[in-house]
Amino acid sequence: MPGGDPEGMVQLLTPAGERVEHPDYDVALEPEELLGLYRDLVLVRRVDTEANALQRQGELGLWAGLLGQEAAQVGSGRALRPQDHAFPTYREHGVAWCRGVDPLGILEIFRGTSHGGWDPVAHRLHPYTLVIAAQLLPAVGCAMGVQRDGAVGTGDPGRDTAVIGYLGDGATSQGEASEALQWAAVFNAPVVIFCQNNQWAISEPVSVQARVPLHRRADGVGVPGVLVDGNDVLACLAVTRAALDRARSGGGPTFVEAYTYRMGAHTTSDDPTRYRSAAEVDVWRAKDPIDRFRRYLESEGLLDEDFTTALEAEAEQLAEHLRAGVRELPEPAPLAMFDHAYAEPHEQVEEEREEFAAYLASFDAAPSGGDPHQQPATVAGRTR
Amino acid sequence: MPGGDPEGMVQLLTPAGERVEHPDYDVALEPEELLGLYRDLVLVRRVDTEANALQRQGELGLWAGLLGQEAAQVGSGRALRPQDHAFPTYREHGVAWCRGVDPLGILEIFRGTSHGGWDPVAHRLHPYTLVIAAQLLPAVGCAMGVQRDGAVGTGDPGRDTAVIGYLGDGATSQGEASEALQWAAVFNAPVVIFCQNNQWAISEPVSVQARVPLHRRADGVGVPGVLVDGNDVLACLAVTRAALDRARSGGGPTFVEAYTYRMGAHTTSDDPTRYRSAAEVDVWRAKDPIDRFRRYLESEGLLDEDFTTALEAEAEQLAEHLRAGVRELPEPAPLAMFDHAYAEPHEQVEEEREEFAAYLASFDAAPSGGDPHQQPATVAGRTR
Amino acid sequence: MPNLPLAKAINAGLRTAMERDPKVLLMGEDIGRLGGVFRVTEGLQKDFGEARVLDTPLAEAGIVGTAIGLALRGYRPVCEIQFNGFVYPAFNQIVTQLAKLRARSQGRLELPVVLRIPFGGGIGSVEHHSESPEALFAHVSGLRVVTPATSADAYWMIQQAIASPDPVVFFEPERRYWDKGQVETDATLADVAPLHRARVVRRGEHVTVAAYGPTVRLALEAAEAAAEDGTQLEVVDLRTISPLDVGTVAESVRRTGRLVVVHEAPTFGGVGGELAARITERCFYSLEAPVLRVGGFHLPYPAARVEEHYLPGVDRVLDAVDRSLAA
Amino acid sequence: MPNLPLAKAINAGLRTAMERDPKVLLMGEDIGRLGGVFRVTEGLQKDFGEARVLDTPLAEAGIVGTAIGLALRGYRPVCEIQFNGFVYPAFNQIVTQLAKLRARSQGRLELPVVLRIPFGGGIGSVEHHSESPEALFAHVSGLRVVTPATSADAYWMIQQAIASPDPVVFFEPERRYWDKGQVETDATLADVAPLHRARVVRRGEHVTVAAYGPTVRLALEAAEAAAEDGTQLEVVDLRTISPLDVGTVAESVRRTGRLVVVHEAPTFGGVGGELAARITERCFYSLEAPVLRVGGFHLPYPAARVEEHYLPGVDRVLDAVDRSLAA
Ligand SMILES: Cc1ncc(C[n+]2csc(CCOP(=O)(O)OP(=O)(O)O)c2C)c(N)n1
Ligand SMILES: Cc1ncc(C[n+]2csc(CCOP(=O)(O)OP(=O)(O)O)c2C)c(N)n1
Ligand SMILES: [Mg+2]
Ligand SMILES: [Mg+2]
Repeated sequence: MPGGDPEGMVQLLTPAGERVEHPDYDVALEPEELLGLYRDLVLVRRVDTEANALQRQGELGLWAGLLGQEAAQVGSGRALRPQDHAFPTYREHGVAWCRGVDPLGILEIFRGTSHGGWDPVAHRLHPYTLVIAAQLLPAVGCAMGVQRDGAVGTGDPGRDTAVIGYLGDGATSQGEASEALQWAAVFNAPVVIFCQNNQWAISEPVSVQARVPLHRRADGVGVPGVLVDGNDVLACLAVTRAALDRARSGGGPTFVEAYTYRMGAHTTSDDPTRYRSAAEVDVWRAKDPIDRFRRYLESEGLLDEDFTTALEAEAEQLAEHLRAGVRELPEPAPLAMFDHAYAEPHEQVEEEREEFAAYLASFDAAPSGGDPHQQPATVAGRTR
Repeated sequence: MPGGDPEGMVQLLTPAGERVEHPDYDVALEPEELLGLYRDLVLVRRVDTEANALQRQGELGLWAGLLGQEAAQVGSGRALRPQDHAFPTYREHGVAWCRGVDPLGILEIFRGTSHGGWDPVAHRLHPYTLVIAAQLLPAVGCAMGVQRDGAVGTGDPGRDTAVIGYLGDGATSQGEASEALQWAAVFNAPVVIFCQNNQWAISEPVSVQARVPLHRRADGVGVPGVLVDGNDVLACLAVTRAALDRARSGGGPTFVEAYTYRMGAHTTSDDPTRYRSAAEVDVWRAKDPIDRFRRYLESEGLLDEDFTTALEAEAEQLAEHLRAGVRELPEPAPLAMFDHAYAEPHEQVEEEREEFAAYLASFDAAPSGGDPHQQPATVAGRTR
Repeated sequence: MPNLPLAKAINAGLRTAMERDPKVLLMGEDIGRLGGVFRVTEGLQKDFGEARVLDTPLAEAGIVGTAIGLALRGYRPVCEIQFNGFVYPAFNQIVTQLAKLRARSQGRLELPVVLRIPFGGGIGSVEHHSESPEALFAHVSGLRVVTPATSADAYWMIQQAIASPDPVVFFEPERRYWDKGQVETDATLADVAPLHRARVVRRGEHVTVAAYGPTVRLALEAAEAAAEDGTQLEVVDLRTISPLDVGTVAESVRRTGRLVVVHEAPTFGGVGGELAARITERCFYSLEAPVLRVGGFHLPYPAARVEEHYLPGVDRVLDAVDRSLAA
Repeated sequence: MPNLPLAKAINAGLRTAMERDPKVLLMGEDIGRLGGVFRVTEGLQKDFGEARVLDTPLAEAGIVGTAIGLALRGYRPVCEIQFNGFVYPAFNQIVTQLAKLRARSQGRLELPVVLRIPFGGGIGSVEHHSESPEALFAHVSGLRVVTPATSADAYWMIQQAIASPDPVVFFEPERRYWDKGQVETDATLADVAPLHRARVVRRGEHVTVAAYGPTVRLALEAAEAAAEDGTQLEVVDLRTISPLDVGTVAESVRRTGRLVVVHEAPTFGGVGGELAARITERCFYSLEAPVLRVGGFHLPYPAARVEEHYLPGVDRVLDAVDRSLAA
């Protein structure tokens, strides 16, 4: 039942912001680390708010929001070390943030100027993958590469490497998701499969995907499955960190189910009022990941006005960066699309490039007899 | 470890033929039913022996043997009612036997005269599927159809219907196998997924596919998983019957792992000495499904000489039927291949049929100037 | 005779088919409560219930695989693949099972399954939402492949596809979903044009332009523009891709002597090459110019802001017409 | 200069590539201990270890998907798909990930993955073992598709494929695995013919016959037979399907004026249509006859005892040659 807390869920912070103990998981963070997490949460939510606004203003064709999932993403994202690799879906803006990606690079996708505006090698953040679950086998393969490089179990914290692959609750139904788990198990790959169960796959509740809690899938292939409160940034950090440490030390894969909620629409093309109740959303609003963490920080006396004012200013600056930046994202040059399908020339592509270049040039040359006929209007932004 | 008995395996007959009790499973069979099972076991093994011989004589291009798996197939096959549907792999000759299929229909496939020589509607035995695991989602869909027909849970034993889908240990690694299990769970479909873990997928031991026992996969999606001694025909019958009854009554799906062994080669193209030891095969020979059942029947005083002599004669007759029949299997007429790709005419197929018919006729017409040039020799039977 | 957007015409066609035959089922992701991301199945779950309009787990192999099983049990499943680029997880079931089971069983099994796939670009969408993979299905024997270009065809062709005893891949042109057209709903399935016939939708004497799905309107727009310069294009809406109605195109080409084929799919290995080869074989002595093709480039579908350059537009069609006339 | 069967030539090529570059890995079903069902990888696990020659779980999506990840981490995986008909579970990874990741990342990611697929018929095998699905891969941008016809090409082309920074689908002609041929192993990769060039393997003035993989020997046999009747066929071994080396064929057709394309894949939607369309476009005024195609029929691959009728044989090639000459 969406809303009720499931059994056995790791929690370190209650929705009221009370710090609780867990027998297996803990995090001991310095005040500045705690404030750092808070900053991440606030800023990634601000990215989301701003992107939604930009979509409404027509600057983006589409936006897939993360509202409500900030803790799962920041908690897991901050558990990564620089040398680790992350394989996101299309919604991990918070993870991208933790990997040092300028959110403008993400906006490129949703504005339609590119399929992804960051360097996946430099950031060790794979391109967003829209085909659900398709990033997981590559994540496992990458982890198998890490193994072959001897970058597991050396004890050197700067060397030992893990991989994290993200997926949604709906994506667990894809056969490839099962294969990924199984390959991870069979090869004992240093990988964490991190599932954000946000209760919905567009209009389908998680009960359409499975009859039992998702993390149980891991048992079936002999991989530890952990259920964590996805709205609790400390629990997400603790659980993911433990899973990554296990992977890096050669202990093998872990499946994490972060129990959370998609507070907004699936994307800006979606209308969630068609399939779910306001009451359900209210239940989850009371578990908001940022509210609870703020209450905790307040109760610890860590949030002072200087900090919140500075953070507010930083968020405003970030928003302005996006507003200004999105309009300045370079429009793709028509001929640029020919550049990257292949590393080495491909006869047909080169021929098409030349023909198309000549065709485009024929308009510049403005031959007698006229302008190019108009393109039919496109109906932009109607779909996800 | 291939050879050792795994924990929790349902067994009603020890390898020595001793009848043992199990808290959850039992079968009470009349003497003629027991003898019927024995007859099945002996005859399907005879089919296998004969088919291997026919392959060596060049009458078949290939043969995929069932030696060692007779009990799993006859036990599960005899648990089916006439109205049930079975979806086999390419090795379920014993199941086909239980569905009333003339083994010659199977030989057609391995002789290369057709892709399957039985009526899948009349026998409720789906065509053999060579793409591993690909028959399972159709099996689940068929079960969903049964549900929609209201042929589940009526209490009428002639009406309530179940579906059984077979797969091998290797096939459990396919994403589609996982999807089938999951759909069965989500839709509570009246289906039994029956896995013959014969320890090998061609040259790969089951440890390449999974790190934990295969039946545990079912737990992951909330389906009961049962491990049964696949060399014990009574246990296979009892477990499958219970699972099918559960399905027919509306109780939902079950996953059965029948723990058995492929005593022969993967197919006649395979050479198992390249990848496994004679000692391993010996361990399993001691658990032979027919030997143990014969010992049991003998200890019960059920096997008399009249019966065994008659059975021997019947087996000999069956062998003769195959030997004679295989040579008489009609060679496919060249133009017949155009008949069944589509139910209704397809312009390109019809055009090709006509052109090819005219082309063939041109040889009959023996135009002046010569015979058709010879076809290049084909290298038959080198692959599986 | 209602005036319906193409998406609503399919909806109406599905409704009629479901009313006529209780064995018709709809399956797919988000097709029930939501009515599909394009709202093509809107209202159908409400009216026909969850047993006949199934929201499925997110697994395309599962959708097609279970549809096969349902068909074997006597149902006529209509599967929605949410977007073109998401059909590949089902490719194994489609190619090795759905397409081949009839032949494999020597005609004893019947597979009346319809796969509805929204396809084509021009809607400013993200990756995998705007592709045109029809050639991959046309090459697979056992499948039929069709695509409507108008609301009337959409209404009738979906019903014909459902009535077909063979599996049919039904490509729906995304950017025409909102185009309106008159639909004669009073006819019967037997009255209307057969599923596997192309149709001449505009007469002209100079160059034949063959198109299908989303490019039919484009071809007609090109014909309008060309007419202003005195060039009369004959436009053929292919409607069916497998089988391909070569005869209707050949008949036209014998008159015009020239053919331009237009589709959004990449030209390289696309349906246009097959049509060009067949027409050249049949009309070798009538052709005044080689068959020319206008299509997508041999590139992954690009980002939305450049798709207008990737997709054939009116100008590229006219350019090909000019080249054909100049040959 | 050893005389090697084609399968052994690939084995030798793999060995050389693995010796040269420690990042080269082999992955597949039964490729380790068993050496593959065709023994192409025989002995390699023994010599290079289990970390470099992996027996994988039976999941083709898994093989290709993890190969992608390994490539991202700097490896050069060579995946064996056991038989042509079993590639479809991997189709999603191939089409949506392997082929597109470079473009999606604007060239920042490199995917040097090779998929080895035994293809074609004529070996008397069961379903799914004898198909020729190359057209499905050729239509997918981002992939390269090649096929050797001889031992020498097999040895060098597999090494070139492995050296390619792009994903390469490497089709191996099953029924030529046992054909022997001289292999010049002393040359270097830079010396030998480029991967993406066709080759004229027999000179002739009357009709050009283009073939690839298993049909090259067939075309040569047809040329022998035709020569007895005084007809000189020029045989082109295409070698590369994507890209297609149209120039080499066009150069030949400009001399002969006639072209017959031969492949085992179904003609409808096959590679021959694409070549026919391009050659007709380039050589319109040189062609004396329409390009003719000889291929499989638009049918699921039939049972073994009828495959000789399904497959193009010498007679069907000669029949097409006659029709071309008669046009
Ligand atoms: C293979 C595939 N099928 C369908 C889709 C269309 N689609 C996009 S997102 C989505 C829902 C995914 O739900 P979930 O995995 O729970 O992730 P969430 O969007 O909730 O983060 C669907 C069906 C897709 N992207 N890929
Ligand atoms: C999708 C697919 N990949 C590969 C093959 C080739 N192949 C045929 S049988 C087999 C082994 C199957 O092993 P298992 O599932 O254990 O069944 P068994 O043969 O042992 O009965 C393989 C790899 C196939 N048939 N289908
Ligand atoms: Mg979700
Ligand atoms: Mg096995």
